[in-house]
Amino acid sequence: ADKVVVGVLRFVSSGGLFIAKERGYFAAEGIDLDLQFFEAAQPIAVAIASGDLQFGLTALTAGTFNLAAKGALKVVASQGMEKKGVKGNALIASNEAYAKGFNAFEKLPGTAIAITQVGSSFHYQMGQIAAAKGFDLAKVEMKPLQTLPNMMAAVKSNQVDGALIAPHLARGMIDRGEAKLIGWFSDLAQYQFGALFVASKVATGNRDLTERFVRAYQKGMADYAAAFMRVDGAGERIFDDAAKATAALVAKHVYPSEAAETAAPKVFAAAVAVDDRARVDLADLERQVAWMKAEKLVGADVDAKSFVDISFAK
Amino acid sequence: MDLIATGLGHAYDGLTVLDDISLTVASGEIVALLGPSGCGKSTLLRMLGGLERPVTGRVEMRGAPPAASLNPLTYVFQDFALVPWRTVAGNVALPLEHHRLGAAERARRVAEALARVGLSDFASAYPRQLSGGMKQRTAIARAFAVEPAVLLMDEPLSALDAQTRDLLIEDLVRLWTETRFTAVYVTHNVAEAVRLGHRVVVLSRRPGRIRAVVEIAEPLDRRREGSPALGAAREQIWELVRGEAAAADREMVHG
Amino acid sequence: MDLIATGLGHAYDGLTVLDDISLTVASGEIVALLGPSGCGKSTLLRMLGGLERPVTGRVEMRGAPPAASLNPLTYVFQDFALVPWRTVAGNVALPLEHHRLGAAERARRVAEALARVGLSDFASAYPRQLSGGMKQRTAIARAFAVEPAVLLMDEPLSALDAQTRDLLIEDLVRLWTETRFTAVYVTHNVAEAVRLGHRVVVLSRRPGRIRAVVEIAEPLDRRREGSPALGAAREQIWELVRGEAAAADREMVHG
Amino acid sequence: MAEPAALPSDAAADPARAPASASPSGAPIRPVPFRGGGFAPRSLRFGSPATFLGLLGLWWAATHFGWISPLALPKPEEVGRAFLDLATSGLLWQHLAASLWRLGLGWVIGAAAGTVVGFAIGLSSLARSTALPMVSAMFPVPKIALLPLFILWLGIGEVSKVATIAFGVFSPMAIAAFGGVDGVDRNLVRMAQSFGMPTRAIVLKIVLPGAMPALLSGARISASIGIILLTAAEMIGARYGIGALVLSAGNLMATDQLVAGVLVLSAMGLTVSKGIGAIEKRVLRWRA
Amino acid sequence: MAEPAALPSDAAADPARAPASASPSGAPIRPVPFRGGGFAPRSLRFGSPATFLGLLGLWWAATHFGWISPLALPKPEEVGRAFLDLATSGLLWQHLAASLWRLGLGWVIGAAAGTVVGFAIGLSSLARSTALPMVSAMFPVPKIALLPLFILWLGIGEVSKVATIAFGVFSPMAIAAFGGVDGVDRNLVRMAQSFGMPTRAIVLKIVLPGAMPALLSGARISASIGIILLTAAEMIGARYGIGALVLSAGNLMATDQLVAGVLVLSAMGLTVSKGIGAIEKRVLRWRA
Ligand SMILES: Nc1ncnc2c1ncn2[C@@H]1O[C@H](COP(=O)(O)OP(=O)(O)OP(=O)(O)O)[C@@H](O)[C@H]1O
Ligand SMILES: Nc1ncnc2c1ncn2[C@@H]1O[C@H](COP(=O)(O)OP(=O)(O)OP(=O)(O)O)[C@@H](O)[C@H]1O
Ligand SMILES: [Mg+2]
Ligand SMILES: [Mg+2]
Repeated sequence: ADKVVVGVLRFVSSGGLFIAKERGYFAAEGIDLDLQFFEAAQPIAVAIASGDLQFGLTALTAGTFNLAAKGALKVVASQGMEKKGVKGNALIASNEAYAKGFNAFEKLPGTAIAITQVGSSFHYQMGQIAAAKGFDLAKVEMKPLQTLPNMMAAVKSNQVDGALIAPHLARGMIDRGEAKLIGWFSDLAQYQFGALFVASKVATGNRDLTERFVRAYQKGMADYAAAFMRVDGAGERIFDDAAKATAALVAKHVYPSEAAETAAPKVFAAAVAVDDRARVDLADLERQVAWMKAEKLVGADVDAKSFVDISFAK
Repeated sequence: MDLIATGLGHAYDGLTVLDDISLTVASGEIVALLGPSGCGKSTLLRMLGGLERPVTGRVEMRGAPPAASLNPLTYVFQDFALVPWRTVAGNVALPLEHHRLGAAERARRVAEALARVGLSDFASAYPRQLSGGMKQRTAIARAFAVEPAVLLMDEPLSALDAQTRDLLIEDLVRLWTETRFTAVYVTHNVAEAVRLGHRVVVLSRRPGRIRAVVEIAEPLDRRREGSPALGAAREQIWELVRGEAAAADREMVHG
Repeated sequence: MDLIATGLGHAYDGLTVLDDISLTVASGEIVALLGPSGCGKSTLLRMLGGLERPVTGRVEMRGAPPAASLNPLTYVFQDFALVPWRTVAGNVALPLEHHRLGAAERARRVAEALARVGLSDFASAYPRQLSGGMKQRTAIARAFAVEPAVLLMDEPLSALDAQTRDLLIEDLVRLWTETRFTAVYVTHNVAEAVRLGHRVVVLSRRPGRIRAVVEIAEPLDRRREGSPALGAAREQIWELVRGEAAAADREMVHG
Repeated sequence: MAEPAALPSDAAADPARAPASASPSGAPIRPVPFRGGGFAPRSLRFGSPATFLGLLGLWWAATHFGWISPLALPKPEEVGRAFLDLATSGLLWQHLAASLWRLGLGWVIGAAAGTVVGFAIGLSSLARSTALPMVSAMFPVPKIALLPLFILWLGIGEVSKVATIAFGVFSPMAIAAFGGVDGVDRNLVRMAQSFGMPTRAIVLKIVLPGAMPALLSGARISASIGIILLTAAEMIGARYGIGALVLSAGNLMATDQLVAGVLVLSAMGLTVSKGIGAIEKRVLRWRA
Repeated sequence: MAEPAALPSDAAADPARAPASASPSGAPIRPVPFRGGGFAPRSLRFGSPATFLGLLGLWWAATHFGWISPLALPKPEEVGRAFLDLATSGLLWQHLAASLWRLGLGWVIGAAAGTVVGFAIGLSSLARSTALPMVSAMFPVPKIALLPLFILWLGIGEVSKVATIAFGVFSPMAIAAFGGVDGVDRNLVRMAQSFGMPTRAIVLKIVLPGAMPALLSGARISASIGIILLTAAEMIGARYGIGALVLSAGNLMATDQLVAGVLVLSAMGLTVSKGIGAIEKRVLRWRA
């Protein structure tokens, strides 16, 4: 079997990969998969560029675009996405700001909003919100706080007016009364925020391996979609035993020190939308690159077409 | 003002250094303290000046110090103890600064003290620019600036070379003739003790005890190299210290 | 082996320190170099020993050094220059270690040198545990261990107190009587020069020039405190150095 | 010799003796006041355990009486429990082993390189003119900022982690070694030269031991810096390591684990410092 | 007095003079070999600019001839362009102003606190027994690890940034001050006491100036550490600041900006070091 190292974060959005590994889809393709966990998205892309990893599953950020544009890595499949009807990232307001009238997307100008990092997917999403609501993004003060817990802490203690944050965290805070919901990003726009990257050397030099890898990954993503994306009449997702079993597989990697009973519901709650065949939306990526170019977050010579290869995931 | 020590003794961590020293320094008198290295001369001087608490015995002053005296018991240290970041004048001014003197009075005292030791031209020199003799003269000027009642001098000349030392001894004799200061003069140089002391107190090897007190009647300003009285005293003292010195020199310093 | 200096001169950054020094040190002779502080005595000694390159003139050796000599020109430093992290024996062994000697021969030399200065019992003491006299004796033992042809001694006793110094002078006289070593002995102590020198070379104040050479015929081991020949030489030299010393002492060190 | 020689004027034992010019014996007598002492602080025997116990008490009180919100600081017993969990699950030892290995290797490499470069700076004009400005320029460069470059150059494996530590240790060690060499008594060097000792022997037998105190104090500082950098180094793809533990605890806002990890790091620092103290005592036995 | 006195044996000027026991005058004459010198390196005049130019050349060659992949290290001219872009857009000055302000304030607070605590440790047994172990325990604590706690305690505003720097500067400064006070010549203190100087005056006039060299070298080191911590401090919610610039350049993988920012930090370090050197020259004029 081919030994393959893949870099990944302990996020539910990487669930497709975990399911594929647990259900032996990779083994079936003759791949001996070694998961290498990271604390942040960025180093995964860097590690692919440096040759430590052959594959990586991580967010699309200005940093990864810049790296990809230098020819070191290629995007061959998609990961999570924001999709109408599935609750993804949420804009929340701190209680204090909410009380002062920050209660809608339109009130964003003049506020200070926590994001993780400059050029991150949160940053891009703020740009999309600005575009959808027709205000100038420069009127929002972006506070890069590096990590999601930092963002939560800042909102809780009213040090920022609000934050764009992952759905399960947003729900928890709202339930505990630590923040107020402004709205879901997926109500405004749709986009792919993560992808499967592969080192250029592997994609071109070992096309066969890449194809087998993507095939296995696609199977996992299909299982993911089947387990977590089914909705009932009211538009609420269905959490049945099958979903629970799949969630338990994902939970093994996302919450390694927790029991399946408590972790599985958390996984289900945090599940984001995916494309069930992990296809890449090239037009979407081109839009992302264009916006980042305009914000001077990526170089003028970056072109999505040069690093996206849609021939693997069809 | 007289300085009176009674039954003084001292020990460091159980090591007895001095034992039962009783001594009176009369006003206007120079007492030379002579003894081998490590016999406790410095310790004794520190106790006399209140810098060290005696383990046994006591040190007292009899009579009032002169009114002008800012610091009745004043040291002159072996290593000069000049503050390297102050000029000569700054060093002399240092012990005056915490007294309520007018700036003019302070300047006057500094200038006078420097003039007395012939360093007026070097008032703004830093210690590192001075020769050893000049450094020691600065230290002496500093001591005189506070108008001491008793000068406590701990081997004040031992860091200097022989010629310079000779010159400074003459300076000290001249100063004593002018001002009749009182002093305890620690040394382990027999010639120096005999040249400067009205009385020479000879201490034994550690633990230091008074082995003998030699009185030298000849007036300070009339003492000469070859004089027979001095020669006799020197011989007598030399005999007393010689054996002790040889033994002390062969001792290993533990610790 | 003789040491011959011809027309030596030296300057530091344009400051002339020594001027036209010509001097021959014959085998078995002790030449005392006397002069006020800063006149260039140490500089001259360094040039004699090849530690400083003369600006003018040259230094040469005539005749072969004894075969057993590991280091023909050997220093004894004023500050002892003992390596503090080595014991007494280790310090004496230091200059032997880079020569091809057997371990036994090295140990023999160390033991012999220590015995010669009476420090055999202190072989494993560290320098900090020694008195000043013992430190200097260690340094002398180290110098003798390499069987020097010429000893270059830079004020070897000036860091010691008077009594200890006296004891070491006697040691040196005894050693010379036994081994007849050759030496240049720098000092600014007239008594020392007169006690130890076959000839005393008196240097002037900076820039150092030879002012006079005084030859003392009396054999070293017969010289006594009161002897008239010594007294005359001392008086004569004292006259020569006195004025210079006073002037040198009043000089400020610039830099 | 032990008895005082009977000399004509041996009257010092009589405190009442009053020479001609002395003050009248009826004058008032005052003791000489004590004005010395002080300026020689000592470490009290139980000072440091007492301090730590006191701090612990304060911490306990602050968290139990609500002076500090439980969000801002976990209770001591929570931290203790987190620590015990780590210790009993064996995770602590895995973390510790991984960190100690990285720290040890990185420190040895960085300290060795720093010492060599520091010696070169201290001994050669060429090195002083070239390496010294480089070392000074490198010192203030933040190692976390270079992490992306380190990953590109050295990958995400142990190499980049060890390199981060080595790089951070290098500058302070080089500066300490250079200062130590500069401080070696040049008289000793001249002495060695006067005995015709070859340069190699002078460097090994005079300069190296002479610079040893400075090297040891450099080791002390650079070990602290190495421990600080452990966290930075373990930001990248480290599964085990105290730094990784602390980081992930921070990410999860598990303040009990976070504080436990920080205390472990601090204890590591104190241990290393004690260890160097012991080495100092042995190696610098010749001092005081 | 300038002429040599005519004395009977004034024959030293005659090198051929040969006393009885001397070697035969026909014996071979050899010059005394020179064996001194060395061990006194100096900074060559153009050493440091030459080094930096040499490094620049190497960098240029490495990136232009493909010895290093463009991914791993940008070309010098790219870095230059990034720097110029920053400078001409005025962003550089905004970043620099923000950082200098934080650094200055944090350093002053940390250094002042460290100096005071260091003096206390150096002067009082109580402080030595309590504060010294605390300072030693605090030194190796990684400040980045504490960032989450700092946010909770002090928020994401300027306070937590300044505190991070101050906290990091505190320990090395305290240790330097303590060492400086410990190193003050106790003889000078005894001298001051012997003149009856009050303790306050002794601390101000003897201990403080005596510890000044150590304080200045502590300032040098702690300024470097402060600059290193700038990046850690600006990880959180900083829009401007060289550290924030470097971090976001790292996030964007804009290696040209990253290297430009790192060079700015390094230049800051060199500038501060030069500045302290100038202060040293003035304040320590009394030395050598
Ligand atoms: N602070 C101290 N702590 C412990 N022992 C001390 C202290 N000061 C001096 N001693 C010891 O006490 C003894 C006497 O010391 P002291 O300095 O009084 O002698 P001294 O006669 O002045 O010697 P010297 O001629 O060398 O100056 C010595 O053995 C010394 O080692
Ligand atoms: N390395 C040096 N660089 C510059 N000047 C020096 C150096 N060494 C000595 N000097 C100067 O040269 C002069 C002579 O110095 P030297 O040490 O030879 O005198 P000395 O006669 O040995 O004095 P002392 O009796 O004080 O030892 C002095 O003015 C001294 O300041
Ligand atoms: Mg003494
Ligand atoms: Mg000299």
